[in-house]
Amino acid sequence: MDPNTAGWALVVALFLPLVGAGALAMMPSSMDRQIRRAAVVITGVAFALVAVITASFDFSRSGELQFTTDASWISAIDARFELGMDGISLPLFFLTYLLTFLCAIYTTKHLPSPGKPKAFLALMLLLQTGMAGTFVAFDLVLFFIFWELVLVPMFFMIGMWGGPRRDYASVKFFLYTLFGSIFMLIAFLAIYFTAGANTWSIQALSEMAPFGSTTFQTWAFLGMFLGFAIKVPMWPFHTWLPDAHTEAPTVGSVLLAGVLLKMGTYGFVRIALPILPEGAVRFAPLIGVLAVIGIVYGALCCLAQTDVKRLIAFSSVGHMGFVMLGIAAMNEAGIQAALFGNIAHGIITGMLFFLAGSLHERYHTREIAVIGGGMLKKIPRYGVLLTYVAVASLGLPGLAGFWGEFTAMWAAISPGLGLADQYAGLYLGLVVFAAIGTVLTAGYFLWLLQRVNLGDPPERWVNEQLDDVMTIEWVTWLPLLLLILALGIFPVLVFGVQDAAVTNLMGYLGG
Amino acid sequence: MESLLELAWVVTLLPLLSAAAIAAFGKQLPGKGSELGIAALAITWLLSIGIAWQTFSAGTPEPFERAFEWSPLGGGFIFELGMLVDGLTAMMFLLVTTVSLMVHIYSREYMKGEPRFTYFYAMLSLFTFSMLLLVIANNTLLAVVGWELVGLCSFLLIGFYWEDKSNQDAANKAFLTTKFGDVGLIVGVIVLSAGMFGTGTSTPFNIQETNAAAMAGELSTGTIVLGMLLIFLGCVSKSGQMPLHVWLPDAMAGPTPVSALIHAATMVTAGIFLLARLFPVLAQSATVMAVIAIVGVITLFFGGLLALVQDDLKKVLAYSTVSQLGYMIAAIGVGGYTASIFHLFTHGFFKALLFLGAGSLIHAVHSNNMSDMGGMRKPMPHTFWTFIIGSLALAGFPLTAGFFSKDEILIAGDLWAGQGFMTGNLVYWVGLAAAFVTTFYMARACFLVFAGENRSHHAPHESGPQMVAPLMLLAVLSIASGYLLSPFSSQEFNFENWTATPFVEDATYPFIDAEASGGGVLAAGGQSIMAAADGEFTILHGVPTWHFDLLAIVLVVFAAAVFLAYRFYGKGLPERDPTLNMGAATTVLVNKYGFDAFGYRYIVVPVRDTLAKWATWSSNVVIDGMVAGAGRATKNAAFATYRVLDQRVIDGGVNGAAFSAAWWSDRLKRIQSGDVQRYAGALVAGTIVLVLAIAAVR
Amino acid sequence: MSLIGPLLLATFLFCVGVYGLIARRNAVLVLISVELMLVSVNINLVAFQNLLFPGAEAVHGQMFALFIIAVAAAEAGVGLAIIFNLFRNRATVNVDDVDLMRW
Amino acid sequence: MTGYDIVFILVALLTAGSAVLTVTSKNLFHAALFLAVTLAGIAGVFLVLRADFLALVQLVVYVGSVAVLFLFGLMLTRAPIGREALDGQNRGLALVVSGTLFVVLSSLIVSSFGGERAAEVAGPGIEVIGIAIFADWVLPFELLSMMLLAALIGAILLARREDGESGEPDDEGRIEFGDEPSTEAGAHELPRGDSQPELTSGGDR
Repeated sequence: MDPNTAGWALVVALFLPLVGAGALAMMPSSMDRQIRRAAVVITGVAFALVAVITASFDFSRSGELQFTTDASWISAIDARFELGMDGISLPLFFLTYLLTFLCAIYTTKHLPSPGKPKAFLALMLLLQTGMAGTFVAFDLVLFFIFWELVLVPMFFMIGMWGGPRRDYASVKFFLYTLFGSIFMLIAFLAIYFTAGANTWSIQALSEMAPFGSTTFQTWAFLGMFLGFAIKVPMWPFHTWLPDAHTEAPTVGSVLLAGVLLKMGTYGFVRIALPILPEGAVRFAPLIGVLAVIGIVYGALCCLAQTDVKRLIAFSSVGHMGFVMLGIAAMNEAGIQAALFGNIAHGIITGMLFFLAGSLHERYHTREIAVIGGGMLKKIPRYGVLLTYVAVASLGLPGLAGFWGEFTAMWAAISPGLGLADQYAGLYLGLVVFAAIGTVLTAGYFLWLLQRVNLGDPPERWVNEQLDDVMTIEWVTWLPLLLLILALGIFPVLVFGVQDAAVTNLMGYLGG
Repeated sequence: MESLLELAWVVTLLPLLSAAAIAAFGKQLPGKGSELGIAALAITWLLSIGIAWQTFSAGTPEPFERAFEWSPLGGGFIFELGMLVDGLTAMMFLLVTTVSLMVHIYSREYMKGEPRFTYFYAMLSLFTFSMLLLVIANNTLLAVVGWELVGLCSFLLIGFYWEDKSNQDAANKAFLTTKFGDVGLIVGVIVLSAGMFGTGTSTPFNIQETNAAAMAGELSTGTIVLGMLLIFLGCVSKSGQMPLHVWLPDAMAGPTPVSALIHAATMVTAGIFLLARLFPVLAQSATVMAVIAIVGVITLFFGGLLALVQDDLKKVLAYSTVSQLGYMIAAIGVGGYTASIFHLFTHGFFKALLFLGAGSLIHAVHSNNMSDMGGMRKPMPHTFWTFIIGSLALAGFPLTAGFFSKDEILIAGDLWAGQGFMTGNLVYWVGLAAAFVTTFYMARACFLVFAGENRSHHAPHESGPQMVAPLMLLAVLSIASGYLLSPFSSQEFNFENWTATPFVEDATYPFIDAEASGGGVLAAGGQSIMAAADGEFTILHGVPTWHFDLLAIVLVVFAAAVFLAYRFYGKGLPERDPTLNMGAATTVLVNKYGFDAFGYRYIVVPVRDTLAKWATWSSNVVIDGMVAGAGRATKNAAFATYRVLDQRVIDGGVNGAAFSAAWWSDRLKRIQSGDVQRYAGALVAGTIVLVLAIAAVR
Repeated sequence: MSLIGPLLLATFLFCVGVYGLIARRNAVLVLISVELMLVSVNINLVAFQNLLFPGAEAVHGQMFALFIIAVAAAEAGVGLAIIFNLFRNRATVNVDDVDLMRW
Repeated sequence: MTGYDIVFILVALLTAGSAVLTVTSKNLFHAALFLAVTLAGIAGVFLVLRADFLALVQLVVYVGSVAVLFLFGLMLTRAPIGREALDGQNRGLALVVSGTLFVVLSSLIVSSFGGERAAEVAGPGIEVIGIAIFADWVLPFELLSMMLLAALIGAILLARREDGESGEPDDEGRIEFGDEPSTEAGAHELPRGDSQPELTSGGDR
């Protein structure tokens, strides 16, 4: 497949799940098994296609857009159907298809009440198109459509298959993120009219940047900041996340943590920074401060949690703080770190949510005190997996979590674009507090492991029949477990792919 | 023989492979995986000996560096995977693989029948790999990777018996305390590498480049002071320095071989190793060196005092480790590069010996407490003599390895004092005082364990050959290793030439004023003070000569301490060994009793019962309390943050927005009364307003 | 004659219509009030016809008034029909009883 | 002040007075009759303003048919009598709004047309109006007739009794008025099984 001409491959991969969702909707509800299998086949084919795309991606030119499509779309408002993929998009795109595929496999055996696999899987496929499209759309209008497309299926996933407080959580998730994206849309419009080039193309606008007055840049960036920061989520916009995660079904949590949150940071890197470089530089110290508050604060909140899933949700706040710290550094290493952290967090936290879901299915509770320890005795393989992923999440070198965190701190010590002259002391403080955040992170994970894994199981579970890791779970989890190790040992798998693209991006920022 | 150095990576990698192999199919093997670990370690040990010999025989070996790009980090910077093999690396290789191999062999018998035997071996191998990775790293980032991995292995092995809550707590405490120090290490490494950006290098973490840049004055003072102090914070926690030593005694919750390998010989020395690696950098700043020296001095003295009041044999050894690590740190702080790592080298052997000996005793009596032992000399003769040799070496008895290495440190302090630095005097005199303490508590331990009657409830018997053989080998090394740098060793091939890298040799102290100090040159370890040819202050080296004044003092200190210990803890002897007791009772007790009583009342009691207890108290209550208090406070802060700030304020704000919208709409909806006439009234009223507005405008 | 007289009369009638529209409960009376407002407009139209095209050929004002009369008649018919229907269904013609369109 | 003015003032006073009585009368029947008087007064105003044809139309259409229509309407709906029953609670609002409106409008009119005088010549004759209707205004006029037809049919359709209807008012009312629209949260609850998620909901079925 020639990456210069095979734009159709990307289009097919992108809309295959959408078509699949339609096909699933056509099947009669009574064909329960067939529906589940069909979803596996659809996501599997899509994943295979993406694997082929990845294989034929020209890594020597990863800074340039490949597999491009640029067709006229809504000519009245100059919106074009512009798709493409570079080194920044590729890992996220790949991750989306992998996670959805695994989720489809997982759903063949596990589906929370009230069942209805047809609706659930169709929504998941719809979600997939939305998520994947966000990462390859290079037209602001198209981007916005994919961005909003994601909300609806996730709203229903949480609202129908969620936990006891699902109504509250789903509405909160929907309204909060929608609230942010309105400001983002206003910023897009302001950019369109200020640039005055009758184009929504991200590439074209990036090349034109910087345009408009400093005031314009500041306000436009503020609008985007609200949209993206809520999605990330950055402190103090994070409160929808624990509720959504806690109530969402396992698959929803996995996709939410694995892909959805990444859309926010991707938006920052792809749109906000290159198009509004001056605004970005003005906001960078604020982003850095909020990010580090998020790191420390997320860790503190984790220490206070009694619910495993909620704990993992709050850990996301801290981890995404590291990602945002990388962005706040405004240099190549920082962007690299942010994007690596994105991927690593997607895999690790996605895996943690799988584990939390399975925990709930075994113990029928997620309260740490009720589980009471002894999991290493009761279900040893599961305990080992939990330890492994928790250790990866706390940023142990050799596993995926380390590179994003360390590189983010390393990048933040010498921020780019003139920030180092003005804010050297501030950034040093940020690095120190971020590093202290890693200790707190280690603290809550170890405490979790101690309370859940170690010791003897309490009496109520001693005679209970609890299954250790099942075949379907091995199948679903093994790719993620291997990826955690592989990315830890070979960070070049992501860093190398992104390198040229990030250099390219920094060119727009003038750094 | 360039080829052997090329193979240095095999030394590091082989334990990793064996760890993976043990984890994968160790359970199916007859030896449950232990044979895999031992075989792999034996190969790496032989390789290490080869590498050590090659570098040793080269005099001062040129560093051998091989690196390749592993990953770009953005901004044109590169993370290298590389190895730096010089005398220091080779020395650490030799130490780590030797102790590790001994522990592997020893554990076959010691850990027999444990349910997680295979897991234990996998972890031992993994730990060995991590430690060797730290040692071989050619850049600080790779060293950080190794550093964190040894921390994880330490955590997993301390918590090996995870059924007990106290062991879990100990493991968590160890990991978190060292992790706290790692904040310093990581930020320090970052600060140093940021300082390297100015040099235009693409590999800012490279150790050799960092050293070169520091010596060339390309790093700013701020970078050096901040970076090295932060890195030193990492060393403080990892190497058990005050006040972050608190985890180390608790870490004795792990199996004894683990204590021997990790908490005596290897991991805890990682901090000293790292400081030695970056010695040319820290030598640029008087502040950094002074801080290091003072922390070392405090630790070596107060850490030693703590050992006086322990009943748990392993804790005695643990506190002695703290104290000995203090010596090494202090030596670095007074420019005693060679002295420090020489003590690291010898201490690794004799402390591993002591721990394994303690393990042998514990294995026999099923208790860690010395009050449950006594009279072990006869049933366990091999354990006895090896343990005594270890104790002598630790106490610095002349002609043992500990004697040579510890004297190097004292002399380094003396020389530093000669340059007008207070810290030199401190190291010298406090070091001597602590030598007394060391001797006293080791003698006490020996008497309590081996003399007197058997107080245990078991019939003790000597351990099997797999445990005794490592003891014997380590006993030999506990004496022999000292002769690598002694008045007997070769002027050309000795420990100092071996481990002094070219950077260390060329390193200068820019803060020493040439005029004021009279043109003297500091020796890194040996006491040969030579005039500098060009007035530069270069770290030189040479073989030590006899210092009979110091020897005399050391001997007196030793004798006094042993004698005192004997007076108090050898009391059970008369029934078992009447002649010795008689002589002592008649000649010493009668003549010197008043002095003894005085010494007991005014020296020993205050020191042992008050000062040491105070130190224990301060460690257990104040510092540990601070650690625990910090933990509690953090936890409380966490709950407060979550419940009040997060759930009420921030989430309250979010929900408040929604609720206020609902509240307002509830009020506003009443306008929609369904009363058409009111609508009509409103319509007309609105029209009036419009009319008036238009009229007003016109 | 002064033009101000008819104009003020029209205004007065219109305001009386408004009053009735808002104040009366009976739907038929409300409809009557609407009629009052409509015819008051007619006075205006005729008065301005007189002012703008005195005795002329153009008859715009009267034409409009004529149309309004026709529309008003239609409106009265349909309105009353609706009121009958309402009365049959709800047994009341009070407009404040018919508030289904409230919150 | 001319004779026209005097006639106008008399007619206007009559009209205004009966208009006020129309909207304030306690008796429905009286209200409708006062409406007829008002409408007739307006026809008089038209005459004063020299719009003879319009005055006639006003009399024929309004007084002759619309007022009678209202009288029938009142009788058919059996409306009660008395102020409390006839006036709603919005009387105060009505008074304020209409009063303000009158003050505002009349002050504007006086300031704008205070000095204008109407022509005291004969208005357009009936033949002029006839020609105008069937020449210039023929299309709107036809549309108007269409509209009247539609209104006629619509009124019949609305007012006629449907099959099965008794013709008597349904006292209970077809629509339960007074009830709030049903918006309880419970209405949106999804049917759910037990709250425990099923482990293997697909494979074993």
